[in-house]
Amino acid sequence: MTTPILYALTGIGLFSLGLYSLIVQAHLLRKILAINIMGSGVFLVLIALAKRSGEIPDPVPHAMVITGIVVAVSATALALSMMLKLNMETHHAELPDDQQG
Amino acid sequence: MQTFYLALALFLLLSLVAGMWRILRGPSATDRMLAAQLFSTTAVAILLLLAQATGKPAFHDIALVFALLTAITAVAFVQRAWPIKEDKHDDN
Amino acid sequence: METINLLIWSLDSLLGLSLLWLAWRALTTPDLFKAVVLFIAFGLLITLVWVRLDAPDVALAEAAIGAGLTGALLLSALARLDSTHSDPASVYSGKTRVNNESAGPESIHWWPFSLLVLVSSGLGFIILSMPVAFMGLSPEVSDQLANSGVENPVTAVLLNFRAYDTLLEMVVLLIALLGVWSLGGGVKHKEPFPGTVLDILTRLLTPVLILVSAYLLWVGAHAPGGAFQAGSVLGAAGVLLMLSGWQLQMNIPVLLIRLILLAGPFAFIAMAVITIMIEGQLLQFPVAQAGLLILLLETFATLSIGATLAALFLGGQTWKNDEESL
Amino acid sequence: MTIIDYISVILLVAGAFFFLAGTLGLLRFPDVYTRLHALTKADNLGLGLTVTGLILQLESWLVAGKLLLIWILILLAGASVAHLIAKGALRRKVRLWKQ
Repeated sequence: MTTPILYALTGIGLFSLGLYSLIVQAHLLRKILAINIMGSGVFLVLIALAKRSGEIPDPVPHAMVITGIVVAVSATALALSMMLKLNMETHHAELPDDQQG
Repeated sequence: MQTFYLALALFLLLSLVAGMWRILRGPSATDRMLAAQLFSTTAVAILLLLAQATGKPAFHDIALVFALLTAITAVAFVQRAWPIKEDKHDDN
Repeated sequence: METINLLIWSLDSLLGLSLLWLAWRALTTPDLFKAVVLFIAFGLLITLVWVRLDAPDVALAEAAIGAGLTGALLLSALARLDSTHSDPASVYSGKTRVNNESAGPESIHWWPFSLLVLVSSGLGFIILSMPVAFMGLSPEVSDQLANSGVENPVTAVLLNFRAYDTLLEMVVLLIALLGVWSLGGGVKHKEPFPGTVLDILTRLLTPVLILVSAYLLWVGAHAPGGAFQAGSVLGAAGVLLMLSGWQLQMNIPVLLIRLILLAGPFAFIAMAVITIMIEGQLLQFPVAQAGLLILLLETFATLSIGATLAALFLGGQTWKNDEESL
Repeated sequence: MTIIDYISVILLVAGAFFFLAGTLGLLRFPDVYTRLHALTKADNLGLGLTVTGLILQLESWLVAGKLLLIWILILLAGASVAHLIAKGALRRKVRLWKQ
């Protein structure tokens, strides 16, 4: 198995782990972590597949992932603020549907 | 020489992975944070070895950024997230 | 040669397995603090993966954000979440008042689980059936690199070939910040006294951080680096200053801060308008001046990204002025 | 292999040894303070030896300066963080390990 394939499969594993946790976990902080891990999985697939062109990897996915990382951290900051706001209002850090699960 | 650098990098990565056990084990929040601190020092060494092995000087800049920012997470922990009553579940 | 391949293969599989393991533990452990620390460690390890995949630009961005910002953001949020719980140590000992925190492997939710096994094996099959060697867009990029004004292909893509993506991304950052601000609150916060050591550390590190940020901005033209990495390092400097209790002087007009936040998007929009008038196309730089124009754009973008990231941290920060600890 | 190569191999192996010692300390030592001691001392020494070993292999003085800067930054961060954590732990009355 070549290096790109190995990491691309790892990326898919991360994506699935994240998606599963996003569905089954109730706590919002955990959901935020799950989305971040899903994102890392997607980035990993992109960069791994870019490596297939040999010594000089394809720069276009690299540029996409760099913007993606910065957007992911700002989205995380927004999500965390929303979670804290919800927690302040309701004293729960879970969505209403999940509280009695 | 290249083989030697890679072997050392693998060795350091193994020692880093072994350090993860302390994150899981704890027992206190401080111990977990310390283990994460270990990660960044070891990661810097691995990066420098990989830079030498592959002959890509750009990796030095990554190590530099790591070295600069490694303190910030720990400072955030000390200033913000350190629980006040944590010794009660320290196991020793 | 055989040994080298074996070593590289073990390095790669160890990294991949550790990533999966860290992600799994971070998502299933009942202790939220542990989950956050595991996630920080995950960010550090994935930087090594980018290095292994010959993506130094990505590794720089991940190192700047993963080592500095993500950890500080998550830890701060956790502290604030914790301070509103009835039992102060609840988040740290796993006794969160969460009813269905399904942590153990014995409580697998079979429906989503089997669906995901199906999806991921499908995706895995697609990956395995893709061609092993594929050039992608790299021939096109290297053909046009001489016209882009920079020598680093990633910077060329970000700031020239697909500069409108970057323009929109600056707007996305701004919208995230507006979202955080619209939630209100989070302004009054008094840090515990930093102490001499932290004070000196901040005083020593901040100039170096600003210097490295400028270095990354400059070096981005011909080597890994650029506006995003430089901006993230600058943002990390802001986070460090805030963590050690530094506060904005009140005599700095708020307008100035807002202008810095807007400088990046505005510079991009102005450049877009000018290039439409001169070259007839959105963000189509004249070849001779491209390098200079890109550096100019990147400078404004770096300032804005740094200020936005720091403001995002400030906006989502803890306030526990009522129970000033210790 | 020249004599310089041998010296740098010795330095790098010694560096790796100290990293191993740091990890062992983190895993085996009984309380926060001793673990702190193992980590911040052994690892920083390990990195210093690694950096010295690598500098011997470099041609450019500029890059050597960058490696030294990295080490100094890690030393600064390690020492400050060790101090902050130890002080915080003492304030929180985390118990010292006694035999």
